[in-house]
This record gives sequence, structure tokens and C-alpha cells, in this order.
Amino acid sequence: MIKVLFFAQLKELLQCSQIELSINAPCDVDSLKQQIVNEHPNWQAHLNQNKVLAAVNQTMVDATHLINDGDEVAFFPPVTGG
Amino acid sequence: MIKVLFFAQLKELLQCSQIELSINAPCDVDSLKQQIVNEHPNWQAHLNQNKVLAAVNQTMVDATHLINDGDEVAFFPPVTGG
Amino acid sequence: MTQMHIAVQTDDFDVAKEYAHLRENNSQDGAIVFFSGLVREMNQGHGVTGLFLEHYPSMTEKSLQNIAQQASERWPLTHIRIIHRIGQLQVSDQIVFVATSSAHRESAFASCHFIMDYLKNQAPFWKKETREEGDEWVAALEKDETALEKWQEKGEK
Amino acid sequence: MTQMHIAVQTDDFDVAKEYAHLRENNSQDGAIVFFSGLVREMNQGHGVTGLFLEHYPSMTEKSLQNIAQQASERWPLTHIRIIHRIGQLQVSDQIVFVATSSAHRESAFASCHFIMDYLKNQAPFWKKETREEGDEWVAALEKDETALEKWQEKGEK
Repeated sequence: MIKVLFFAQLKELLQCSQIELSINAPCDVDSLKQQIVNEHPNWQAHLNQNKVLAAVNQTMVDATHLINDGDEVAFFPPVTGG
Repeated sequence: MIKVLFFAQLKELLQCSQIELSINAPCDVDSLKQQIVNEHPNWQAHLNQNKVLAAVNQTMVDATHLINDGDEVAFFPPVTGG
Repeated sequence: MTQMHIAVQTDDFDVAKEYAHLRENNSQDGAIVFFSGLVREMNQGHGVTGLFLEHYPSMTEKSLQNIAQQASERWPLTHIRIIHRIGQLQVSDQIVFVATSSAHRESAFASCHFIMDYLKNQAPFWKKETREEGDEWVAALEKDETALEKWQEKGEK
Repeated sequence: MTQMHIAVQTDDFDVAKEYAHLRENNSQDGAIVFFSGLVREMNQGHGVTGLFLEHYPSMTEKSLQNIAQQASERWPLTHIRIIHRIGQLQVSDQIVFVATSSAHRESAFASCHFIMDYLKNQAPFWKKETREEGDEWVAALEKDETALEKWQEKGEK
């Protein structure tokens, strides 16, 4: 099982802050997105936006990063702090 | 008549903070230096150092700047504030 | 060793206290630079009356630590202090504080600027503005992304 | 219009008060950058116990005004505050304070850095250090002169 978190505008668009799901580990970030979209077809436009960023275990990663069982994954829009 | 001021290490080396003298106005900064050295031959080495800076009426100028009667001229080492 | 202090908090911060921490028992530093970020009443052409700062709690401090660590490896710094607020803020409120101290001014200026540029691009904070026409998430600006290029160029020398 | 405050004084200054002046009635600025310069116990390889700051009284403020004016023409700034101390100072004492505020951080960082670089090269202050081996005038450093090049390059673009 892995935990997937959503933040900010993405969280509001999906109307969801957190899901848990089983993966065939290791799978990369893009495959995970595809799996999520398969389960939530109406999330496709929001989750596949070019600008959506991904973090695994609280570190930003790119689309080819491999996810293992037990990881914490997060998807969010470009950051706007400071 | 013009007033000529010296500051910091230059003032200490010349053992003088201020002189007044008559010039044939307008004369440039280098000519003024030469006139001062003629009157104070033992100042030559200190006043003709490459790094000595000049200000006329409280604004930094280069060696060719023209000095007029009544101006306030200053010579000093490179600045080290901040 | 650089002394680092990093905080993510709802409370306001006191710049005078932060400055005192940087000066305490510090006779080796000649330069302190600090940046303070405030809520502006106009942003990207919109009138703003306040904003809400959301963050990713378990990642935020880790991300700021990582940025501070990079700065400390790149410049000889005695102190790095970073404070970022979260939650509801009003116009003119303080949002973020970054301070660095070093023997010389070049290191202090560069490192403080570097930390702010990376914080803007990598730390997981998001601003939702209270605008006259309704609440809206702030859009990320391309200029914040291109601001990082100056540090990459320098790194390649 | 940039609000400018320039002071040359023997008294110490209070960074908290200066910061409060920058924030007062200021809802348009998102960024404040300040620099504070302190007396270091080691300088150019010498142990230092204090220093005396001489200046050219009638030129000092005029010179700082001129530098502030250049900064205000180059960046959109709401405030510029410059304080430089003169007279006898001890290790860890504050020497100089420069602060700028602007809508955005790039202008605030660049203008504060610009003012310090020009102050170091053009404002008529001279430091005489109290060293273990006797009092000595501080030598000007070439790196302070070359620090101006970055501003000239940018100006030509």
C-alpha cells in the first residue's frame, strides 16, 4: 500500500486530500498517475496537467522516479510561497 | 584662493589637514598637485601616489578636472568605509 | 559549521529578536543580510485583502533544511535563519524571513538571495488570496523559475 | 517617489526601529532587504580590537545621497535607508545599515547590494584599526573595486 496526498488547488479540484492504493512496486510516477486516473476517470484532466509536481517521501521527483511499497507520494501545483 | 583638504593616512603622512593657496584658475587637478609639491617638496612621494583620490566641491573627480577659484579640493586615499 | 534555524509557524516573528540571534557571541562576521517578505495589497493586478498559506507539513521543513544545507556548502556562513508563516494572513503581514551572516558581504548577499529564490521554487507552500472578486489560488510565475538560472550558471564556473 | 533617509552619526542605530520605518503605512511592498555591517575581530589577517572611522564631513552625506539617487532611478523602490557610523567602534559594533523596500524581491536585493558596493568604493570613510601590533589604516581591497563591474555590465544591456 502507498499513501497519495493532494494539495492546494489540485486538492480542491479533485475534492480529495488523500487516497491509499496498492501498486505493483516498483512503478514510476507516471504509471502511478495512470493507475489513479483508471480508478478516478474524472481526475484525468487535473492530474495530467503538465505543471502538476510530484514528491516521493517529501522530496520532489521527476516522472520517471520509482515508487516502492510504503512510500508517501504527493501531487501538487507549482509552489507559491515566499 | 582655494582650500585643499587632506584626509586619513594622507593627512598623517603630510602632517597637515588643510592648506589654502592661490591658483591660476582654471587649473586641472594634476597641475594643482604639482603646484603644491613645488611649495612642499617633501610631500611629493605621498601626494603623487597613484592611488590618491581627488574631490572638488565634495564630488570625486579625475586628474583632468578643472578647478576654479573658491573651490574646495580634497585629496585622500582609497576609501574603506562600509 | 553553519548554525541553522528553520521554523514553519502560524505565529508572527520578531525581526529584532532574529537579528539579535545572529549577532549573539558573533565577533567573526562582518555582514548580515536579511530578507523579509510581506503581504502586498496588489498582486498580479488584483486587489488583495488577505491570503491563506497552505503547506505540506511533513515536507516543508525538510525542504527548507535542504535549501539551507546547499547554501551552507556553497558559501562560508556562520548563521542561516529561515522562518515561514502558514495559515491566514492580512495585508502588510510578514510572511517569510531569511537571514544569513558571513565574514564578508558578497557571501551574505548571495546566500540570502539564493535561499529566497529556491524557497520560491521548491518549498511546498501555496497561497490562496482573498480578492475583491472572490478567493483565488495564486499562479506560479515563470520569472521565479528563471530566477534559479543565475545560480546554475555560477555553479558551472 | 522613493523615500530616502540618510544619516551619518556617532550614535549606534536600532535595526528594529529602522525596520519599523520601512513597514509603516506600507501596504504596497512585498520585499524588504537589509544589510548590516559589523566590526570583525579578524580583518585581512590581523587581530582587531576596535576601529576609528574618519570621514569627510561635508562630502559624506552628499555622496550617500548620490548613491541612493542612482539606486532609486534604477529600481522601483519605496524606501531607501542608509546609516553609517563614524568615530570609535569596538569589535561586534554595528558600522553601517542599508535597507531597501520594493514590490518585488529582485529589486530589493539588487538595490541594497548596489548601494553597499558603491558605498564601499565612493563614500569618503576611512577605517583605522586598533591592532595588537599597533594602529593601522585599513588598505582598500581590489575586490571592492571589481564588485562594481557587475552593475556596469547590467547597465549596458
